[in-house]
Amino acid sequence: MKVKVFVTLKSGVLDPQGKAIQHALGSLGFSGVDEVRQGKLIELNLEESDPGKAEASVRDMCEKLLANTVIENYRIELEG
Amino acid sequence: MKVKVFVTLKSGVLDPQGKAIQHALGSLGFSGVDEVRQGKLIELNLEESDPGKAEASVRDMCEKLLANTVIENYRIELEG
Amino acid sequence: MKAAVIVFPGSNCDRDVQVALRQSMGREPLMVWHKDADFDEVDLMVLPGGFSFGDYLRCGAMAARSPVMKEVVRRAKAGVPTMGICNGFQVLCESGLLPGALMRNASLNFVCRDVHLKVETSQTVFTNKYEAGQVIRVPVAHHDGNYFVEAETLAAMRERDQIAFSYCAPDGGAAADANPNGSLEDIAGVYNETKTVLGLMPHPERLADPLLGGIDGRPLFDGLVEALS
Amino acid sequence: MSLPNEPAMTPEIVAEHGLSPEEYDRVLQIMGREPNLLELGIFSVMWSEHCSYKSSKKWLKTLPVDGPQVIQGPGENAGVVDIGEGLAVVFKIESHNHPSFIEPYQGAATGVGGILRDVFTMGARPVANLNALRFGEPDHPKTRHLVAGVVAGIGGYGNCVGVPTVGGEVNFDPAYNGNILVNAMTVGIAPADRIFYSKATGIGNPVVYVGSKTGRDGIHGATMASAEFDEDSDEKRPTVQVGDPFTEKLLIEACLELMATDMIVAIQDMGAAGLTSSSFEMASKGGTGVELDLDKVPCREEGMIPYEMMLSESQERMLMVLKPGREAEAQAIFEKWDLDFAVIGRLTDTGRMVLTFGGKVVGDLPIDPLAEASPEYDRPHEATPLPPKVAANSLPEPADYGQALKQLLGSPDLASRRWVWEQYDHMVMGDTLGHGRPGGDAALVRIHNSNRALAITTDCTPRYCKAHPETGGAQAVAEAYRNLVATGARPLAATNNLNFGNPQRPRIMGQLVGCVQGMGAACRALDTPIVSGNVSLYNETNGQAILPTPVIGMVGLVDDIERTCGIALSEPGLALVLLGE
Ligand SMILES: Nc1ncnc2c1ncn2[C@@H]1O[C@H](COP(=O)(O)OP(=O)(O)O)[C@@H](O)[C@H]1O
Repeated sequence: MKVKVFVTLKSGVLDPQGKAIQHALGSLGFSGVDEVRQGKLIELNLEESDPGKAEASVRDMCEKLLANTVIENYRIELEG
Repeated sequence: MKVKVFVTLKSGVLDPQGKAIQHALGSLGFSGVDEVRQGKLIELNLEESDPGKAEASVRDMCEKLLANTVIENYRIELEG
Repeated sequence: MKAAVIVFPGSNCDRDVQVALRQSMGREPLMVWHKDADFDEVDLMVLPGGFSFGDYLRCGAMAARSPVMKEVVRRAKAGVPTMGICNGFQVLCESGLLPGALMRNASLNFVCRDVHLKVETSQTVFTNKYEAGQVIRVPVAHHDGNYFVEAETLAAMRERDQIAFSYCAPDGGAAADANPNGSLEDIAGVYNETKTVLGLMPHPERLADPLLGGIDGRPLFDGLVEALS
Repeated sequence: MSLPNEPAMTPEIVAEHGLSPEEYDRVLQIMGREPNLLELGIFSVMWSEHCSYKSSKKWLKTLPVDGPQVIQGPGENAGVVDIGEGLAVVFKIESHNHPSFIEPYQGAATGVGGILRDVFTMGARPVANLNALRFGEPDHPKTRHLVAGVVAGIGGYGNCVGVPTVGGEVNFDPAYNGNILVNAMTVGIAPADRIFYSKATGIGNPVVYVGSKTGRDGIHGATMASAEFDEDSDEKRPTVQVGDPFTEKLLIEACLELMATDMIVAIQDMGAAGLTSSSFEMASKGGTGVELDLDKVPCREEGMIPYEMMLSESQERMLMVLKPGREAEAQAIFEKWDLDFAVIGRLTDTGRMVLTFGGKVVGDLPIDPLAEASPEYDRPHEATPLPPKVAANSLPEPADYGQALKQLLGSPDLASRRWVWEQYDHMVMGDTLGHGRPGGDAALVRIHNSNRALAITTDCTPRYCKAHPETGGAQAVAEAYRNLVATGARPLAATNNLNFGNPQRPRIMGQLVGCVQGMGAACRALDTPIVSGNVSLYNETNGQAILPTPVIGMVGLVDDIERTCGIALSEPGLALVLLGE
């Protein structure tokens, strides 16, 4: 089963990369852009085919490694 | 309008980060995980409210800055 | 005094800190490979700089979950003095021994240069050879040294004197270009609540030999030896 | 020997592989039959300018390469020079120009990775990196992006691997608008009596692949590095190689650990043209044949075909010949470092390279005839005449010297390079001397655990080379020499990177010939042999060539680190003395 994990910074946590992108977009002449935030997208393939078990296992991976829950949130998407 | 941009490595391009994550998940005892790839998720807010124009402008941002089209693909998602 | 340097795949300042420890201790520190969780009793544990696991995913994330770190955390919690330099600081934050996180530098660039640091307190095993308020010159070399912690935690940390070093101008004052990475309130290093765990981005081991351009980092190692022997 | 589903050989396919009709005739002669696509691919990379030096070989032979201090001159992965006390310094410079223009971060990063491998392949621990960079005009639309990407890529790789980047140079000129130059140099230190070479010997000995898996990276990079760009190069973007400095760091440690044993017979990194050039060169040097079972090659992707495996330029890979029966011991070392290890073949006495896949022979080529018949050209060359002397008093005197000085200091070629070298970790390993940090004449790197040091610099002034190649070539050597001497070092030997335009144009070929002659003369006069080097030709776009840029990297020895000097005017009241004419 294909799984996508989205890891984003918690609101309130400074995002130097987002800020730099926003600034760079401005210098490139793109106006009316704000609240730029950069996160991660981690895609993986699981042998597990039971959606419940897959989700639980990926949640565990997020807590243990994929996200730093002090500063990041995560969201899991299972695909067919 | 809120926009999400997903930037992923083209298939066939080496992904050292994905490789390392896969290895680390293995050492943490998660089995049956493969094809781990790491990409970027960029969220932004656009003043533009016309979906067609918004998409065109974000596409332009991707080509010019957000993605490195030599090695990366991108996908745009507009939200209500 | 016995010291251990914890070596992860991708650590690359392990030898540098080994040299500095040897110089101050007069004997070899123990070099501990990350797969070897069962190492001798020591008086000091040092997590060196470098790029453990390539700094992939997040700096220090994978090292923090390696077998040896369970043991390091256990001993650190039991009171064994523990110091993380640069990547080691990132590992200590990722493993929960220190509060906060190290984000990408505000410039987004790697930065390698000498900076000036204010020693905030001399009442620790790490800083007893410095004066509180003393300004020292030590190099930084990192891509992710932008310290962040939530306001509430920071207030509590200030309350308990948990800030170890702050970036400052050569005269100890504030200056726009003194902070090399955009870190919150110019924080360069922090302690845990009991001040037995120190994490810092600058590299004191790189300026502990006059030929390398200065010796302001040396008192940190000499002080540790004196306090822990 | 043709494979199923394979297109028949056509002049177009031959041309796509960068071989001229005359060269293809020679292929037919050597093979005694039509080659299949895999074999043609192998010829094409082995005979590419990049691997064969076909235009420059004749002139490179004129350089001085010997001296009592030289342990190994050009021809191996890197040059080796004796520095006494049982140690040797190992160094080389190499270009990654074309890839860096297409993808500046990865191009520059993998350039650093490649030159590091050239040096640790010889048994040396890398102790310093340098670079020589050339970009187009500062306000050309591409320049900013290229500078930022290249500098970040060099830092990204070197910093992670933990080798200090201690020096280099950066120039700007419109002639580089369409062809930037990224030359990277690595210096390493090895025990003088434990240098490793690429000569494969011992019939039956196992051929072993270590490092990362093979993917479809940069297939045909070596041929690309030997072709001019045109308008659609941007479109034809080949798969770019991505570097993995973390794996390289592990590979350095694993190889040095293995080298401390006596298991290795020969070793070579898989650089441009990967498995093809490494296996070919090793067998050719040892006068053996080689049999490779391509089913054993660790692959990153499914369904890879022999053509892709042999031509892939995936990074962080090495090929070794081990002593028989030592495979398991060696494997344990690589497993400790989590690296791939596979026995993929063995040496034979047939003098041929035989490739099998799926149990069938898919390629069979003679080694010596292919290597010996590698083309060598005496291309027509036209000398650049010595320009007329310009009398200093024929130029107007500046109205305001202060203003003139400011203008000079602010010019792109003279402005401070701090922005560049602050992105490089120039202190890791703890041996960069305080006044040998970037910003001075040469870098000073202490030989670990001793009171001696290496002084290292890279230099070239392309506008001199353009005005008069011979003088410019000599000047680059002289400047490097002066930079070393100024720190208190005794120069030992040099490496060089010859960057030029299209050698099929006599004017450009004349620049190459002139620069090499000037370089050679200066090296002879200064007793500083050239022990390694690299050639990068076809640096031109739509007929606009770069300035002739023969970069010199030079290494010297300091006997007492207490007796070195930097450039800082460290206190008031010191006297300033002008030496020389
Ligand atoms: N690309 C680079 N990488 C590292 N150091 C550099 C680079 N470019 C310049 N430097 C350093 O900046 C200093 C000044 O460079 P440059 O102006 O080229 O000096 P010089 O003409 O004396 O060689 C030198 O110490 C050089 O090593």
